[in-house]
Amino acid sequence: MTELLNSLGYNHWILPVLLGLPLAGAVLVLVRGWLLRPAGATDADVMVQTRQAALWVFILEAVLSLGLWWSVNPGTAGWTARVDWAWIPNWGIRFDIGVDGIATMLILLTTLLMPLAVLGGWTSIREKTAAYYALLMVLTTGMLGVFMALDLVLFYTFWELMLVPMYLIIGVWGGQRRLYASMKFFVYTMVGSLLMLVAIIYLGLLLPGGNGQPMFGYDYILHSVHLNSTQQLWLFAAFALAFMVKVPMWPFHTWLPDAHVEAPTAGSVILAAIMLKMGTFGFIRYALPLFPNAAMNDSVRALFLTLAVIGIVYGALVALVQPDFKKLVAYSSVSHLGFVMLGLFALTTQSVQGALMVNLSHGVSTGALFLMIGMVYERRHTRLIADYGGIAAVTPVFATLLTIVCLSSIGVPGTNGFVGEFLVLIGTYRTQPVFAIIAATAVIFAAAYMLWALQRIIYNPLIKPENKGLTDLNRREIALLIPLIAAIVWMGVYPKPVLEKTQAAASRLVRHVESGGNADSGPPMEIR
Amino acid sequence: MLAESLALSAALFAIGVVGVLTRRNAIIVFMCVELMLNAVNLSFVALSTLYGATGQVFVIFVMTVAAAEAAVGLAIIIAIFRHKQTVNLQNINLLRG
Amino acid sequence: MNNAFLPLFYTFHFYLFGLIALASAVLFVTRKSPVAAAMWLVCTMFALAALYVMLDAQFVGVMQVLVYTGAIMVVFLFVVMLLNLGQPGDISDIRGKWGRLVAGFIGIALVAELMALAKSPLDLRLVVPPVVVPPQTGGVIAGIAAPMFKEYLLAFELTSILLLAAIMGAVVLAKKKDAR
Amino acid sequence: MTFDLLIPSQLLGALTPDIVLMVGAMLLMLLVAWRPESDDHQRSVGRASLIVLALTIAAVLWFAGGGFAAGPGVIAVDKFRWAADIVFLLAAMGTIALGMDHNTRDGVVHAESHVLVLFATSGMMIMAAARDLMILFLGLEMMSIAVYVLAGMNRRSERSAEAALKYFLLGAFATGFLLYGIALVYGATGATNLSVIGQRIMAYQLHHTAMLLVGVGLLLVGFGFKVAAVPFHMWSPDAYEGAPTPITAFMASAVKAAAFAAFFRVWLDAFSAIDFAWFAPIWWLASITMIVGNVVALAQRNIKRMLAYSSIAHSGYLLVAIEAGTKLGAASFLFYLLAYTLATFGAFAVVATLTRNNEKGLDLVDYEGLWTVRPWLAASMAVCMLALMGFPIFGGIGFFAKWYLLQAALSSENNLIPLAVLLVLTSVVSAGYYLNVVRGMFMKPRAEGAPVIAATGPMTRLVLGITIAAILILGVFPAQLARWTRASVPAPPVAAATAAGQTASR
Repeated sequence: MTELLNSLGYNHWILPVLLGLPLAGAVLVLVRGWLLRPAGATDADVMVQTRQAALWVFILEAVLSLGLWWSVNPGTAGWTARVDWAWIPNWGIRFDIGVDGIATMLILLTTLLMPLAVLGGWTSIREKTAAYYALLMVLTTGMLGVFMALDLVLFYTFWELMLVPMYLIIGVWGGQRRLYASMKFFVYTMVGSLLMLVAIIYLGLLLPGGNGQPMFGYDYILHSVHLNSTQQLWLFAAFALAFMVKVPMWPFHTWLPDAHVEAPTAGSVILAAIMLKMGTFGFIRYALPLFPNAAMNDSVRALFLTLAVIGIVYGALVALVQPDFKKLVAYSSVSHLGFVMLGLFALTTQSVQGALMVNLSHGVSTGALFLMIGMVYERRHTRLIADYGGIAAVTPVFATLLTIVCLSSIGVPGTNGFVGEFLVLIGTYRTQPVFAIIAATAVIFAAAYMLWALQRIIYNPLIKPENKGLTDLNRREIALLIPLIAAIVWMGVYPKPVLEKTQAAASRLVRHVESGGNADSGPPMEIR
Repeated sequence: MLAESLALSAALFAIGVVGVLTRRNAIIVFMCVELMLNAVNLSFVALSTLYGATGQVFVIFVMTVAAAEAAVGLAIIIAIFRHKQTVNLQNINLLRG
Repeated sequence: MNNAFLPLFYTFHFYLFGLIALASAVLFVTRKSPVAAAMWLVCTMFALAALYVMLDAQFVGVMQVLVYTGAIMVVFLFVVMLLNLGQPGDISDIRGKWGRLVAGFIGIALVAELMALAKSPLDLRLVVPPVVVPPQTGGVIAGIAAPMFKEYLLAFELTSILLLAAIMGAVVLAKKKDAR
Repeated sequence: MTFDLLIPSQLLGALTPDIVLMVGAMLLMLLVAWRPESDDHQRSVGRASLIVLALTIAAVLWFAGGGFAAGPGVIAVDKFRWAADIVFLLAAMGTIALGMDHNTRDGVVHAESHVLVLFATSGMMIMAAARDLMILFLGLEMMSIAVYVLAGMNRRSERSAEAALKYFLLGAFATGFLLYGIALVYGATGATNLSVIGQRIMAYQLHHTAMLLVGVGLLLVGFGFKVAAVPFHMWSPDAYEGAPTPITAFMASAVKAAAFAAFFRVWLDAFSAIDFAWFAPIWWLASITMIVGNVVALAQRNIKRMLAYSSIAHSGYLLVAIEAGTKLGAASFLFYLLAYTLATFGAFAVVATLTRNNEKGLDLVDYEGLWTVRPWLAASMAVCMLALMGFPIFGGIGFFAKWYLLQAALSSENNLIPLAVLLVLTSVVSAGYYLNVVRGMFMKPRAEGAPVIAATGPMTRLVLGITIAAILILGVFPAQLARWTRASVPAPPVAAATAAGQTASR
């Protein structure tokens, strides 16, 4: 496989193509559905055409991206598929993209989830469809760009690029309180990221390159900029704020339940499964390695570990009392992402790998949960747990699949959720036993809220007459859930390949941070 | 006499400023602006005893500008009078602020 | 200032006209009636013209009388008459207490700041060397004409464009309302 | 080549683009009077004005391309001037194009407005060129007087007349301060030429002369009024609201740009030696302007007033560039000026399309659900809002403008980090009102009694299309523009040291 890809020059074109394809798709959809709309075409015609076009674009994207799996060499930690073009030479900004094992996994998660997200909103989006699918595609470019960028300004550009499509998706196609939720989402994210912008510029100016111009290349800043501890603390704070909002860590999480609940199905799926990963990815790629002294500072570390544990427990407890199933899942995300942060700041190879694993499995299982909520919501137009009950009798397939997904979200052994959380707890216990123990108790809460919800939705006796007429999942819905179920089982039973691919990058991160940024373990610096 | 002239000019300028800030009649406000310009002219003339006739040239330019402003300003005042039958700024409050 | 013969006479008149200018300026801003205010402003301008003459700027003094009092203020009075604004209106045209307080404060601050300058030109003479005025051959006006048509030729030409634009603007604005 | 500005013919040569515009404006004055008022006539004068402006742009580009410089004298011949000229001329072209449609739609037939825009623009070009406070003053007045009239151009509208009156009175008041400042600076240094002032401050150690400092203070107040910095901003919301919308666009873009260009040159050329005196005042001016502009904009319900306060806030951002005071500051200043001009212009172009007779269609409520009826206008407005907010990609060039500004602020020797952070935080506040428009347009339904929107005029479409395309394209490929602005910093006169001392003072 590797030879085949090499013979195609896969690594040389794949990343720009992955970024460009959705953009081209967006233009196509807009032109077809809006600009050059054939005379006499009704909204319904446009809907059918655009959603098919969008689906094909995303499937093509997913197929193309699969090759990345083989392009990551398990042994080495450097950038693969690197493309480095000049963008704004005067300002030292380059269009520099590349991936390592960590980014590859997240990119694959994104590209594979996007077709499913489109299928999830297949019939529920009926208005302004052209714009909707165009925005989804632009959003995809933004998300992939964040994972690929190796230039800080480019990273920032993609980071903000995601914001507008998501804002509009929530605000235009969202639920009742969509205006409030979208605004909150936007402002929270923006407050964090603008301070990061100041920090990025400051970093770039610290050690200007050859002719007095700033440099924003990631490798360059990682290896050539030496910061004293005060600078590190301030810059770390600016970066960390942006990422903490996105993760979201307690107490910056309040935008998340609103945004998740109000967003349409595809929006919730993308938000939970992919966009939340940007925050943790930001810590892994930027905040930790760039400012190792600040990150290793005892009080900073204690602060983050505490916040992570608070997030884990708080998210689980609040989820326990939610009457709205979507909100319950949203709060469970706060809890799960707490595990990721715990693993990252515990900073052992095991815990970091666990964190990466939780990242991925949370993407899969929460994505599946939101898709399934969307499916019943379309039938019953309610998300309140109390409105359901006993629907296993009328919708056996749905009930079975929901059970599997819930179990994976709880982290039952044999599902993907277990592997990650277990690794995090084991890894954390070695350096931070107290935090590990507190976090472990939260796993029990997780079982409690999920199982209780599950019971109230599908297993209690079927008494509500409205629920008797529920139809089971149709073929499209089953088809779109099967890959997710497969991933849940595969990652739970045989996680080795995934762990292998990320191991080198994870251990490099740990060595780099522990040595205060001096270990010569980073990716090879390119001399240009 | 230079110092005295500059002091007088400063005083006249300040009177003009206070006038602009306290009066509400558009024409009188405008006349206060003219007083400010006159004060500046006095400074220029006084300074011309120090630096030569260039200061006086400036005065000529300022006068030209004042004349042009007067033409336009009074035309504007006439235009607003047509609408409102008054030139009192108190009554001219369609626009807030 | 070749006033060696009559320093006292000169000084007396300088202060006299200065006081007239100041007093009529104060009277000008305090008058209610626009006509009275305009007349006091004219008085200030005349006093200034006299001061210009005493400061060896005879040409500017003449222009002051011709342009300011003779043209600009006449136009002001013309507009006042045209709009029949001779009488003070029903509504007070002086701002309220707060407005006056703020204005007074700004005014005092300005005066204090600007008065502080009055001292400085005395030191200034020592700092920036005064320009030695070459003996004039063409009378008073030649001294002004030289910079105006050499160094400030561009400024002079610009004033013509400025006046052109102003005339056009004034005509456009003062025309009758457009018919609907 | 190098122009010797003391020779009239060479001075004329150095002013070629300005003369093209002035002569064109005068010829068009004749053309206006040639035929009775009618809509056709108005449009043909407009087209002729566009041609004159295009010729001027050609001349400016030709000069900018050649390696021209100038000796000491009253005007500068440098890239800064040409870059600023391009901004003014583009804004003027947009204004006239918008004005043609606006006049047609509201039935205002006079063609004079186009010519007055030309006169105002030539005043701006003089301001950008001026290296002498007196020339600067005359350029400023040429611009101001024409714009006073333009603000009151709609003779049927009471608001228009009021806007003209307020703008005029405050403008004349500001002129008084500016002029007194010039007089005092002249008194302290014996010169009005910017580079000579700078040299004399150094040569005679005038740093702490009271007269100079007070003069600089008064100049600062005067410029503060002209660029609408808080607390000298109170005229601008009223003037912006009342003026005919194309003129508002002109005021918010070109007029402000011109005032800033002159401000920048004066401060950099003449007063860089006494930065200790103005550093703190401008620091405060910038921060108060950013805070007040952005916070008050949040409370506005009228779109023109909102944009007016937003433009006040942007004055605050531009003051940061002046505060940086470096070559990088100049480059970022020009870059920002262009970005801001494009975005503001685009926004006002949309507003002009939706306005009826300067009165209807100005509330934010009237923009709700715009997407459902006029998707292109809504999308254009959204781009402009995001650009003003400084958002990457969707806001196009707006992001890089802010980015460059921050870069200049952070790399300045003076400690501007707090100012940069404040800039960023106030930008977050600005999201509140910019996004409010976007939210209204895209996420709310069209109200029942919302005004019916007339067809967008052909010229407006063209202007909007070009503006939005420029914002977006430059937002992805800003490299060339960055290079140009970097090269376009104010340059000192050639061989200034030898001759300037004697010539410029008299």
